[in-house]
Amino acid sequence: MIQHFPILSIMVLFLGAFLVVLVGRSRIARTAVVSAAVLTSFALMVALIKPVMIDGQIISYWMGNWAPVSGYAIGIGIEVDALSLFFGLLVSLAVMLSGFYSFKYITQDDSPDLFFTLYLMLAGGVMGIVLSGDLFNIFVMLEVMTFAAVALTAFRSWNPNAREAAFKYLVVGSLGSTFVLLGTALVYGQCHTLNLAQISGLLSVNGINPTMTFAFALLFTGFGVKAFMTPFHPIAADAHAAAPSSVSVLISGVFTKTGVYGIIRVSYFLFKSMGMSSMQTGLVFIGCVSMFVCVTMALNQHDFKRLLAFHSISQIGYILTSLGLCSAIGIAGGLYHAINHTLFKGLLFLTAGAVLYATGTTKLEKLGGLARRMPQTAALFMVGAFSISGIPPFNGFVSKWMIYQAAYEKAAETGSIGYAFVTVIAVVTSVLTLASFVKVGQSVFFGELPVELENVKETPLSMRIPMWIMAALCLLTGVLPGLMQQYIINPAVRATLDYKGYIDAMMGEGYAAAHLADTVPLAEAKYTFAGAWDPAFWLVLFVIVLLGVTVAMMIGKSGRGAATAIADDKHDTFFGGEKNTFSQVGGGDLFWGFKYNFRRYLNVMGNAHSGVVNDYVTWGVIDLALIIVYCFIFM
Amino acid sequence: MMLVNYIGAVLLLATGFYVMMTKENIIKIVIGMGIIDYGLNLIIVSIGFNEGGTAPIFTMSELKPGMYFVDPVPQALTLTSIVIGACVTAMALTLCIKLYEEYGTLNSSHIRRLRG
Amino acid sequence: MKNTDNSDLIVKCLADKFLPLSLVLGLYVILHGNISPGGGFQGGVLVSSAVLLLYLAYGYKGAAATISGKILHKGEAFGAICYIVFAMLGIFYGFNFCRNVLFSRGEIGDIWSSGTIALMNYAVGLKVLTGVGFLLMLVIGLLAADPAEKAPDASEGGELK
Amino acid sequence: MKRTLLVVALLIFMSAGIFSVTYMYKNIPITYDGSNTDVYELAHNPTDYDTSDADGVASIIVKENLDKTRATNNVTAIVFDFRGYDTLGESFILLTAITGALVVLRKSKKRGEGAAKNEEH
Repeated sequence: MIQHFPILSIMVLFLGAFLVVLVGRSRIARTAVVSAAVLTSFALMVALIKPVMIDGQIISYWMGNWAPVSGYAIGIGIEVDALSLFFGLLVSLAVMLSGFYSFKYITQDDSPDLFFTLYLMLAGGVMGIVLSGDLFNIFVMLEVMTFAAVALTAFRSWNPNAREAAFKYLVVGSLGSTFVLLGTALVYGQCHTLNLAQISGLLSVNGINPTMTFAFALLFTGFGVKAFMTPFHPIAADAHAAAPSSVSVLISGVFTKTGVYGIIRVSYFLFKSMGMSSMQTGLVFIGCVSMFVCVTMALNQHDFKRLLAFHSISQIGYILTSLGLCSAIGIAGGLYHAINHTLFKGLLFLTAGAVLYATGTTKLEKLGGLARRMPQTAALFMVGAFSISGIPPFNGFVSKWMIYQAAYEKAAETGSIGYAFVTVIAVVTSVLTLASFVKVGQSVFFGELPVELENVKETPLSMRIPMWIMAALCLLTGVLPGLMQQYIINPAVRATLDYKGYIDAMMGEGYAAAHLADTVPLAEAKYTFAGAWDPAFWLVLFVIVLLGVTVAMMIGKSGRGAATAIADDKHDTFFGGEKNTFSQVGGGDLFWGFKYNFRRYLNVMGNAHSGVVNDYVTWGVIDLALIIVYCFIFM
Repeated sequence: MMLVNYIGAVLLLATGFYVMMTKENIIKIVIGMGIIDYGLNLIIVSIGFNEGGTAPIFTMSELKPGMYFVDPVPQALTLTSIVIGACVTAMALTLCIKLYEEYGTLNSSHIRRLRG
Repeated sequence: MKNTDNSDLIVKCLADKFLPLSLVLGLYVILHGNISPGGGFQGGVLVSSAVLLLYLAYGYKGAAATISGKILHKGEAFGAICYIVFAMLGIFYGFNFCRNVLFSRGEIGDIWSSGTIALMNYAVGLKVLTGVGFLLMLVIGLLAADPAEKAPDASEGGELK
Repeated sequence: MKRTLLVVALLIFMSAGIFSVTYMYKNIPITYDGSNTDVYELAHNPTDYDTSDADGVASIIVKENLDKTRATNNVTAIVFDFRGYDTLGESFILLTAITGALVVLRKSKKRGEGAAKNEEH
């Protein structure tokens, strides 16, 4: 019975999508269908934790019972190992929470039935990718996902930018699909099969020839487009800003994860290129560039959601960097950061959606002082901002610490100054992230309340509940890293590093031993932590600081301080709604000095993000050419 | 024989990339995406081609001893890929219609509200 | 584009003659998809070309009077559900998803020789003929629309007030 | 500058691509060597046909097709049976694209409440 769970958790989403079309306008029926679909999908994924994560079972499932004959996989296989299940859990969790959020959120738009059809199609496509065991099937599901994401980007007919963003997204996204399909075709030409496990076995027997190097570069770049790695990030920013917020959650938390998943599968599993130090350097370089470029771009933004979008890619840069380090702690840190990224980024996008829902704008200049009007949203935003900036005891701290440690250990191990520099870049990026969230907080939730926003109300309860759940998960994954590592992260790390079980489960016992005889594991799946980082201490410290702030606040209010300082607007800061009389610089312009000193760099980057779709395609093809050259030289 | 097809497919792909990179008319960009699709379909079918093979259909009356088929798998993949290409074109053209309505131009260098 | 409504007698007559032919040809290709070249996709596209013929002869109004876009959209979802259900028959029969059950009836070359392959073929045929037909309806609606009232058909499937 | 980079990138893509496909043509055996699979024999005796020296999925699919699915058209058998799941995905793509076209082409509408629209950048 259990082997049917993965396919059912994919199909239930698609069935839900079609049933939404059939039930049409009935709101209750639609809500019931969507809730049933996302809940069933999540429940089926959770039910797989016990056998796959804890017992180490690998579920292989052949469509139509077409098991391999004479050592060739003739059918399409679905295979769920710990890595696939890790991403599957992530996807279904984000889809479920964001789906519940959208029931109320989408009432501001027309045709919600079309919205939920596309929403479930997007979710089903992503689930199809992460659970699939067939290269061409991954391409097909990638296209389902891309189309649904493009259509959802264009969904807001009242947003004048939506069609433009969708068109750019479609053009650049189809560029990525082209790369993936061309790579798939070349791999088929070499291996005469499309099954991932068998390709992995045959490629290590045949070795890497020029055709396969080319195919690797294509597949890597193609999945990189889906992960929005650096030259492809402008479309992500456009799409996030134009799409409804609950879709932004999916695009940032789920869509990009398929790219990360694809990169892991291609470079760790199919081509096993991660063993080479040159490829590690390449991936780390791409990650660092993504991380740094996007965080500096984010500092310069004036739109809440666009800023969040750039941060999203910046965090993807963290994930790619730590995956490129190719040590056990690096992979663990990357996967941990992937789950945290989905949680805190989802939370931040949902708060942005709440602000948009309540006020109708996401322009930083037009917002302000919302903390008094929307206290819960402000608190949730603080949680998300603390998490993404890596402030203990929230989850970003744990994974970022692991990434720093991995980079530092790599530097110590290889003795190269470059990896030490990577650690520095990671820390600097984290600081800049915090800086730009200070700016967002100052200009959206604190500061002076504009007159137009006097009547703003807190968002409805049905929108707040998913946000609170995400915030609670942010705290829980930060406080209980041991539990997470034991049950979720470590099995996935083991599955990434030791894939022989995957191949055997797919192709029959002994296939891996026959084909991968002399392949050594890339690294041992064991790691220890450095430093005093027990999260319980941090939680206690956090609570103490929180208490201290509260006490100071109460003392200040009790009037004892009134003798020395007259209570006026000047002392009213940081709780929202205060006047701007005493601050010379508005929240949106908080880092004017930084911007001025880096104006050359920011100008260059601003010109590069020209908004012309030809330019984005050009950057993409140049990036592909660079990766091809790099692979041909070093692989 | 097949080498010509392979190289032709690569050239088609490069042509498509060139069109997408340089042409400012968004309809031409969509045409470039179409050219890329044709290149992809050509290379997939060519990978499956087999000198002297016949269509992979078991028509009993026409089969002769010693006959063999071309590879049917890439043909099936091509069918899927053609439909996907048609869907890309349909979607992109609908977006072009809307963009023309909203911006009054098809020039991609004027469709750039989102930048920086 | 505007004067397609009062179109030529010759076009009308030819469309009247060719419409049944294209329908029959398309349905033949769908129904024989599992034993001859072609299949659900190709046949579905052939059938949906009927929409274009109707449009050529009678204009958008004639086509919209004959064919309801809403029903086409729902028919497409219905076809997709049928496909999934036929694929799930495998699970009900104790095998895996997408398993071809009910095969091994009849000789090779008969219509019923290939079990659920044929059923899936028909489901895809239904899905494609409705889907592509709906897409064509959308596009010809766009062509026929006056600048004053744009795309009247777009409200057919959506929930517009 | 951009022009030069563009041309260089295209040249790199073309040369790497042509080099790769030439290598594939010369050194990698073609997918499905027909001489190994005599379909006439296979068509008359499907159950006993030997596939132990298969050189790709295709030869096994051709044999298994006649043996198990009994569809005469191999491509249809692959599309609907061996790789039926892909066809399922393909029809999903069609539905997604059509729904997407409907979403894009529908009449634009003002936002429900909160008059401010998303302004120009």
